[in-house]
Amino acid sequence: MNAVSPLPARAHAARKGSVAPVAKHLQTLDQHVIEIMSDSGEGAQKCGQSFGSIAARTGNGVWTVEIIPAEIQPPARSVAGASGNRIRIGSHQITNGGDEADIAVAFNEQVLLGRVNAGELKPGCIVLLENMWAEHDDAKIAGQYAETRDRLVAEGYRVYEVPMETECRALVPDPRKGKNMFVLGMLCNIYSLDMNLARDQIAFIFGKKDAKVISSNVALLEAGWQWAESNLDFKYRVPAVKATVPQVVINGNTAVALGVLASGMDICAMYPITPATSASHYLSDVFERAGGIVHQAEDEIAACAFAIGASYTGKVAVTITSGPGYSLKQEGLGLAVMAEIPLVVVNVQRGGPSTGQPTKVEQGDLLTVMFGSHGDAPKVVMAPGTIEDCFYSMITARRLAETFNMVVVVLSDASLATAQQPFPRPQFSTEWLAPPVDQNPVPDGVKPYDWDPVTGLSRRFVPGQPNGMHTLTGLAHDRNSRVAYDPEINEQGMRARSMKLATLQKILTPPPVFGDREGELLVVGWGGTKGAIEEAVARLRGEGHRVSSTHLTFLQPMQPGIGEILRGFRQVITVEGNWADDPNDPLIDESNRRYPALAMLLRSRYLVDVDCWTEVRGRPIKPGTVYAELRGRLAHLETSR
Amino acid sequence: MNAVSPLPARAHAARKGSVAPVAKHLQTLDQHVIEIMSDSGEGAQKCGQSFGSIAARTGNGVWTVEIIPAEIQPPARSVAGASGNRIRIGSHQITNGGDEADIAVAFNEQVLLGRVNAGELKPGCIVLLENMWAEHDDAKIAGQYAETRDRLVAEGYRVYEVPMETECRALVPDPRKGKNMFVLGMLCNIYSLDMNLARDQIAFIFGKKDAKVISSNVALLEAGWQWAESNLDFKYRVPAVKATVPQVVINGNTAVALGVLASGMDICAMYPITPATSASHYLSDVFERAGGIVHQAEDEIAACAFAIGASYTGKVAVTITSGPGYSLKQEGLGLAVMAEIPLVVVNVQRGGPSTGQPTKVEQGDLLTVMFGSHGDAPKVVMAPGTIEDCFYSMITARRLAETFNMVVVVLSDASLATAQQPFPRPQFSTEWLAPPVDQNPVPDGVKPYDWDPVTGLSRRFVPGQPNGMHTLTGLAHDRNSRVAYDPEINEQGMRARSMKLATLQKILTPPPVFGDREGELLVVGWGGTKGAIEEAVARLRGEGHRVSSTHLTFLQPMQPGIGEILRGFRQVITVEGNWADDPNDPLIDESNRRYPALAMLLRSRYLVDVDCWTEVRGRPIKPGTVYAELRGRLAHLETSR
Amino acid sequence: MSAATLCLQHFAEENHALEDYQGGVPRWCKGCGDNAILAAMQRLCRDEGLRPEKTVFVSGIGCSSRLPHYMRTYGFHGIHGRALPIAEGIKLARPDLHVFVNTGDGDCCNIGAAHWIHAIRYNMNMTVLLHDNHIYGLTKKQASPTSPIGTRSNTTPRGSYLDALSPLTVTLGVQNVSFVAQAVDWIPESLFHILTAAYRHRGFSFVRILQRCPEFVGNMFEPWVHDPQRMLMLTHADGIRVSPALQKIYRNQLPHDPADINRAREIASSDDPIPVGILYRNPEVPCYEDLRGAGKLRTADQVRGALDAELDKFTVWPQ
Amino acid sequence: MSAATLCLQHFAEENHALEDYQGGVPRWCKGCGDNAILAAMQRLCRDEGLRPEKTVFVSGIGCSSRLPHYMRTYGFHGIHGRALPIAEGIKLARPDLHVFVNTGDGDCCNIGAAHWIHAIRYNMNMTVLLHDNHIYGLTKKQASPTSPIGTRSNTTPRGSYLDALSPLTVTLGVQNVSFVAQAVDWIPESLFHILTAAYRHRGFSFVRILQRCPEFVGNMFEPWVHDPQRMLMLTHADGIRVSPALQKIYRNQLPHDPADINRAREIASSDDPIPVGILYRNPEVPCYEDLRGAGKLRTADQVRGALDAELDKFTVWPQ
Ligand SMILES: Cc1ncc(C[n+]2csc(CCOP(=O)(O)OP(=O)(O)O)c2C)c(N)n1
Ligand SMILES: Cc1ncc(C[n+]2csc(CCOP(=O)(O)OP(=O)(O)O)c2C)c(N)n1
Ligand code: SF4
Ligand code: SF4
Ligand SMILES: [Mg+2]
Ligand SMILES: [Mg+2]
Repeated sequence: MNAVSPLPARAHAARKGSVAPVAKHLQTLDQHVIEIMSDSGEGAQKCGQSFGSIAARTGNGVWTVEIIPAEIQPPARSVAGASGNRIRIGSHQITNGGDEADIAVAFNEQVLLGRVNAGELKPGCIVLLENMWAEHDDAKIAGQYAETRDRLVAEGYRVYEVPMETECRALVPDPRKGKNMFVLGMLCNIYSLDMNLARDQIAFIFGKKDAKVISSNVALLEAGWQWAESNLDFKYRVPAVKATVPQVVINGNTAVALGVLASGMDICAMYPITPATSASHYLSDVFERAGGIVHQAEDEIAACAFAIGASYTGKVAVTITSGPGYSLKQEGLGLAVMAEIPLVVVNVQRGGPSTGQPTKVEQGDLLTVMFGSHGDAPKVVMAPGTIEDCFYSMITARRLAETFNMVVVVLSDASLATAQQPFPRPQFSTEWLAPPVDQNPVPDGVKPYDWDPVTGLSRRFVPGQPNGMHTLTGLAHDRNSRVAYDPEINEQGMRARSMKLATLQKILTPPPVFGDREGELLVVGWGGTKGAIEEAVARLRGEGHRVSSTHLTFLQPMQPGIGEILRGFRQVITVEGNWADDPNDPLIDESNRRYPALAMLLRSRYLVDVDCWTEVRGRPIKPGTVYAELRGRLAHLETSR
Repeated sequence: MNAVSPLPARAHAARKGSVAPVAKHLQTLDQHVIEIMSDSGEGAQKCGQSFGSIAARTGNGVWTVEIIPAEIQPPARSVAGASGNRIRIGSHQITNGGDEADIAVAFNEQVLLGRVNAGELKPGCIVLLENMWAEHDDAKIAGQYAETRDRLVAEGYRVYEVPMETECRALVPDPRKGKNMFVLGMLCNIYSLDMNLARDQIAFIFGKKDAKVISSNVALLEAGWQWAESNLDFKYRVPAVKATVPQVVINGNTAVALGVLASGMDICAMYPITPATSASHYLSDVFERAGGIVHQAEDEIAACAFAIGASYTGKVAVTITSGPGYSLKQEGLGLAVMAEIPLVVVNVQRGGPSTGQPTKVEQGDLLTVMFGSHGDAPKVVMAPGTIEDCFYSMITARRLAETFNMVVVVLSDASLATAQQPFPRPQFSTEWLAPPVDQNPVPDGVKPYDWDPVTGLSRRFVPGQPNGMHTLTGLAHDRNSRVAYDPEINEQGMRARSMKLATLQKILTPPPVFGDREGELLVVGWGGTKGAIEEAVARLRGEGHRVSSTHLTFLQPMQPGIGEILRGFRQVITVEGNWADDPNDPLIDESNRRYPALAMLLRSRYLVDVDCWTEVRGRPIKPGTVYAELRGRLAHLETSR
Repeated sequence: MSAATLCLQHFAEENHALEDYQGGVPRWCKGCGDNAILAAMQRLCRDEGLRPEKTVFVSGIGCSSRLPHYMRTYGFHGIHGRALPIAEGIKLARPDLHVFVNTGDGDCCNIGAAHWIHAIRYNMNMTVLLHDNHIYGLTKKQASPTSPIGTRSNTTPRGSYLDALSPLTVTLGVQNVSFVAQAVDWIPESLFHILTAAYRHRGFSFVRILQRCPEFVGNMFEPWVHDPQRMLMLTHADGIRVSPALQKIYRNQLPHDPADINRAREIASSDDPIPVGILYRNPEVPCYEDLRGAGKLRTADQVRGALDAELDKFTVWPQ
Repeated sequence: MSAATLCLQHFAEENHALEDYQGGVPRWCKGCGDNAILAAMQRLCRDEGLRPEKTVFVSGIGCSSRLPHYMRTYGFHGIHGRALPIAEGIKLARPDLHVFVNTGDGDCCNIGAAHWIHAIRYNMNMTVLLHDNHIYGLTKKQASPTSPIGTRSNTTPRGSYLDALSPLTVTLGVQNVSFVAQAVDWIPESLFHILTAAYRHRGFSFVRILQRCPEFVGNMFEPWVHDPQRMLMLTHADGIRVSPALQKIYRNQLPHDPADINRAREIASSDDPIPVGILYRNPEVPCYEDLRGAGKLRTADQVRGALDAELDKFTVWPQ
């Protein structure tokens, strides 16, 4: 079979049923990126996720990302309508969605085009393309198909035309509903995956439906496998190492929701907003079973106030949102800070400013959460770097909120929100929960804000506790929670609230360094870019470059020891998914260049000339892009030595 | 007359009518601080402001500040109830409220106590105290009076008991309503002011009332003058230099309001909030006469959206608020940034966080306005340093907003809001106004966001212009204002919005340096602390210290040349009215110390180890406090040379 | 029995005196109607035997919102306009607490209007006191949405432009409304009875209280204060009791069945004479906290169970 | 005569075709009721001869709020919940513009509820289209305040908890209400006539349009779509015209005088059958922009005069 010309595959399609064996190249791979695209509703999502699960069960590293169209019901066969999945599998742990795709499966040529135009396919990438359009009644469609196919072939893609429709029609009345399982079978064949696992997966996902559904989907799966076996001239093996402990595969938003459940928080007040809402959807579904409640408020301000009210009564509540919603909560959060009500806030960042790019990836809200509420309003700011972090950071956040009577903001982002990755199954511990709400009488003489002179901490007491009656206020107040405009008292309160951050900082450990602690170049990152940065660094280190990275989990307070780390390197840059002026822009110089959030914070604190590389392209930063950028810098550093 | 013992003054009171001449010490002063305190409603405010006006007419430098009780109707004779005025006059320009008071006039001893406790009176300060309480029917009151008087005397204050009530009763039936003019007369005598000017002032303030009111008040004035002439053993002269150009005396909020009027803006949307509202009150009163409208919206979010809607149609609108209201506007402002709708926002800062200290002074919102809206939302941020600046910054803000299609935030504060200072009467220029709204057809091919490749600027077109129809959006958009999620387009838009700041920065001039451009210590300030900082610096320079200061009007973008200025000094500190951790606090070190806003920005941009001194005591920073702080630092620097 | 339980019992048995509910010294102006509201609340707490530690007064910002500081119960003096959602969070987390809300006409009907509409709809069991003085008090005299047209204020020096908003008709326009009443600060007895009825109603009890602000709008209610005939007392077996003494003074009475919402809306639509009493009551509307099963006990085992059940679904290896 | 004036004249004389109002290709789902609303709006613009450059469609965020992009007029696609205050700012600054507002049930009745209440009260001359699909469309299926009780959505997987809020009764509860109507997307002719009446009413014309969202709540209105007898056509000389053709299909008719607010509230309170037509209209309510003297010409001399007059007061030397 000739992969360059599309013709033979079509010929195959004609020879349906004949299973002449094809010469196979079995190649062993370290990692591979697969994209599956369809019109929305055709099931590419389910196919991709199932493929990811099977690979994960096999013991492969896996990272899956959703490809979501911007519209709810985009027109069929449209460039903007690509809906599907990107799956990256590897022989080791996979921490990000990777670079351009190695294989693209497409249910029509237009959705494929969308990805080609976006530069998401590797040059020469394998394309498995549904060929039903070639002979479509509508000549325009047939023409589009032929044109695109020829263009791709001309551009060097290895296009295989696959008779998905024809093959599936043999098995099911409506192939549109079955193609995705056919494709799953193909992929299992291509990646030499165990078909038993694939059958189990089908049983699992259609578990609630009847046996007939399962068997017909298994038939489609097997047909796909068989077609690939008979018609494709390549086959891969990605060596797998079975995990020794149970693994779960979930996305970042589900991890946040499960973290909320596991942390013992029992009220989540929210208002829908992309890309945060799916966390609340999931919680709405599972929370009640454990006595928790998701309250959909009339807006984000109400959600924030509601959570504050709930927290005030003794247990920490959580509110989940994204950028625009966070902006609206700014005033309410100031109240929580001032009154020292513990609260957990999740901001799943999206593209900004304003409504911006609701479904797209960006890390634009770091300074917003640190400084956005008027006056000095210190809060804890954390950023998970992995899906697993998304889960555990909720437990940590709840505990910190409660210990310090502070607002704790967890900054996730659109890339973590929908990405899936296996990680060790959490083992619940009762320590994750807070002690029951204290309803004992308050001892005489204890005050509601008995700020410890060093740490700023005070014990809070809550409604129901006899002898603890006081009125909490967002006005400046004394230790008795009485309104006070006295200069000393105001300073005391400000100090106490600020000292709590210093106290927390003292118990944090320095961030680990990925690589050596000294070298030419240090990359500092935060949040969802962790995997991409570390992959790029690892690759460069493998090539012998003296580059390391460190990833910050706490942005406020910052972990200790960072200054020492920075000073171990000749150059330090941050890699961030937010805006920074380009020093090469004609009007830009050091007196006006706008630095990205983390670089600004590090420069200010450590007076180190931290440079940056950032991207606001609405998609996850690729390890290859970081790699190229770092290699350029290293070359410069190494020659300028 | 013996100033140390209160008795003689009371003796005088008994000898009412006898006008035995007293030996006077006539002292020439460079400057003096006078405080007048009463229960609210007794007219100390009016007295103080009139005194300030008379001094200003005389040609003295003047700064008056209101002393406002926290409650609306505080109990009479209460420590927290002091209502009145602090007036500082000088032989040269006066730029701030000064240090502790030299003379305090009090209508009862309790309001006086409030100021004593707050540390607002100079040790040994002269106290002119209404003595009617001494023989009050209520023994408790009489006792309180005697006790306080004796305590003050014991503490070394020069207490003069003044029979205000008795003296006024001779002239008016209700002395409570007349004492303030009596005190005004006394002060005119003490400061050797021209009584004709004082009579004119009375005529001016009671101008709308009938002649009888005026003449009775003039009688009170003269009685006060006479009483002081006969009974006080001291008298001052503060040499005055008559201004050569007409001067106006207004407070910062009135200046803002007049600036709005003068700038040609004609819609102000607001929601009441202390201490910003008085600007809107004033505008509500005067704006309509010039065709302007103040719209009191249902909340700050609506006010912001309303102003955005109004601005969108062609002329720049303004919204005026304070901290909590600003926090609420964050989301709306992001829209204006994204859609490039010009808008002027005034934030008259008060004490934060949350409801904080609504009537008190603080500079806590700088980072809030720079970073508070999610995503990258570049705006222009300006901060007036004087009352005059408050006026002109509105004109500049309107023009910048319009030229750059940007949000321009003007950061005033509670200290500027109610302080009065004479400055040259503005001479209206039609250049202050925008050209009329363009309703010409848009030429073919011009796009709504035709970002200039270098400056990021584009011409906007507004409803009514034929051929310009487009839909503006807060979503990411292309040059045609069409929603676009394309990575390149998103980057282009981000870049254009950011470049506008760089473009503006290129046309700004470096901030002037107060003092030499090289030395031991540089103080950098912003906003309402200008006068106090420069006074402290001038004093130290007079003593031979190598200290200078620079005051930033633009905080975003920052003016060029600042790096060079910073590098001219061995040490740089900012002086700010916001929170900063104290490096001497046991838990604080360089890895966790929280810097104040400006210091953080300067450190980050210039990598200079900028230190800071800040205060959050809810009142204007005093020149003497800054002086002492700087002197300490200079001593250290000079010995460590 | 644990110390806590003992202690709770102890408190439950106690009888409270008025002083037990008196907090800081009120700092309102002389003659401010808020004083009468405070007195009525303290009396209500005593007469209904509310345990101070189980009672929370929630407020926004405004003169009226200072009330919690003057109670010796728990209090939450929040931010402007957000008293209701804060109170809802409290009630959902702790249905065992008695929740009262003090809010001003600006706080509730302007900046808080969205929350107000939705609080009516949630119908949580709490008592809401709208201190309606027709003006912004704390910020020193700006028109509020309930200011009558022509009100001169600092932002409307030539008189306000719009007809006043009626908090009653708006409230009655919202689905799930379950209790609406009107009281005035200057008839303390009726105020107390209306508040008691509101407290006893299980659901969202909204009481608009016409409240005098002598400082800024001294004449606002004077014609009604001085002319009892311009007050319209709503009477009904299911309404509140108008004492014989009051009946003598306020002879202008209207029988009104609080179950009749159409009539309630009509009565609410006119403000002269001022209707006083219960306009509408529907005890059948379910409370949100009940619908949501609030206050369920939640054990570590439940959390573990729910978490494990979910993790089971996502566990890929070993299954 | 200046070029601008000439040009304006030129445009004033022009007759517009439907295409002149058609902007970007709509990207709503197949069968989405928003398409019908768009078609009606374009027809209205043409039939009323609105100059595209003098017409502004303002919206918030939601599927429905995309409508301005599909018009070839000026458009302002704002932020979630704030369409009304933006539109008010536009109208106050430029009373010469025709202002339309497109908003969703979440946009208007949830996050925007405070603005909604106050917009009714301001009564500015604009036409407001509430695209009420009883669901959050754009964010993919969460309950909205108008979702009927029991609606299964992503945030209410076991069914929503509360009775639906009626945008009609709430609107009718607000002082200064001047125009309230209800239309449905599936009777295009009546939709068009109602919108026309709304546009022609001088004041705040609020039209609630029941709008189908086949994507997420496909069955929501099916019973009514399929049973014309479950529609209640409001008829009156002062109401809108129901064509003879429609009269034949929709035989369930109710005479209703739009001047009668009490009756309007009663009709608004029931939602089955669905009333269609004008519930209330009062042409006498003054518009805020008129009360405020909006659109006055303002010359440099006026500004100078006002400024100087004020500065005179504050000038201390020389006087
Ligand atoms: C976000 C915000 N905006 C504005 C204010 C200022 N503010 C405080 S109270 C108030 C209104 C008070 O009026 P009302 O609610 O009627 O209460 P009253 O003082 O009359 O009892 C305002 C506007 C604030 N504190 N916070
Ligand atoms: C401040 C803010 N919160 C939340 C969102 C997310 N959001 C966008 S549209 C929408 C609701 C849409 O529902 P509706 O108003 O009924 O419009 P529809 O899509 O149904 O037409 C929400 C919650 C947002 N864009 N901004
Ligand atoms: S200003 Fe009015 S409402 Fe406020 S305390 Fe005084 S009288 Fe009461
Ligand atoms: S989701 Fe619903 S409302 Fe949105 S476009 Fe689709 S059908 Fe219309
Ligand atoms: Mg009020
Ligand atoms: Mg909707």
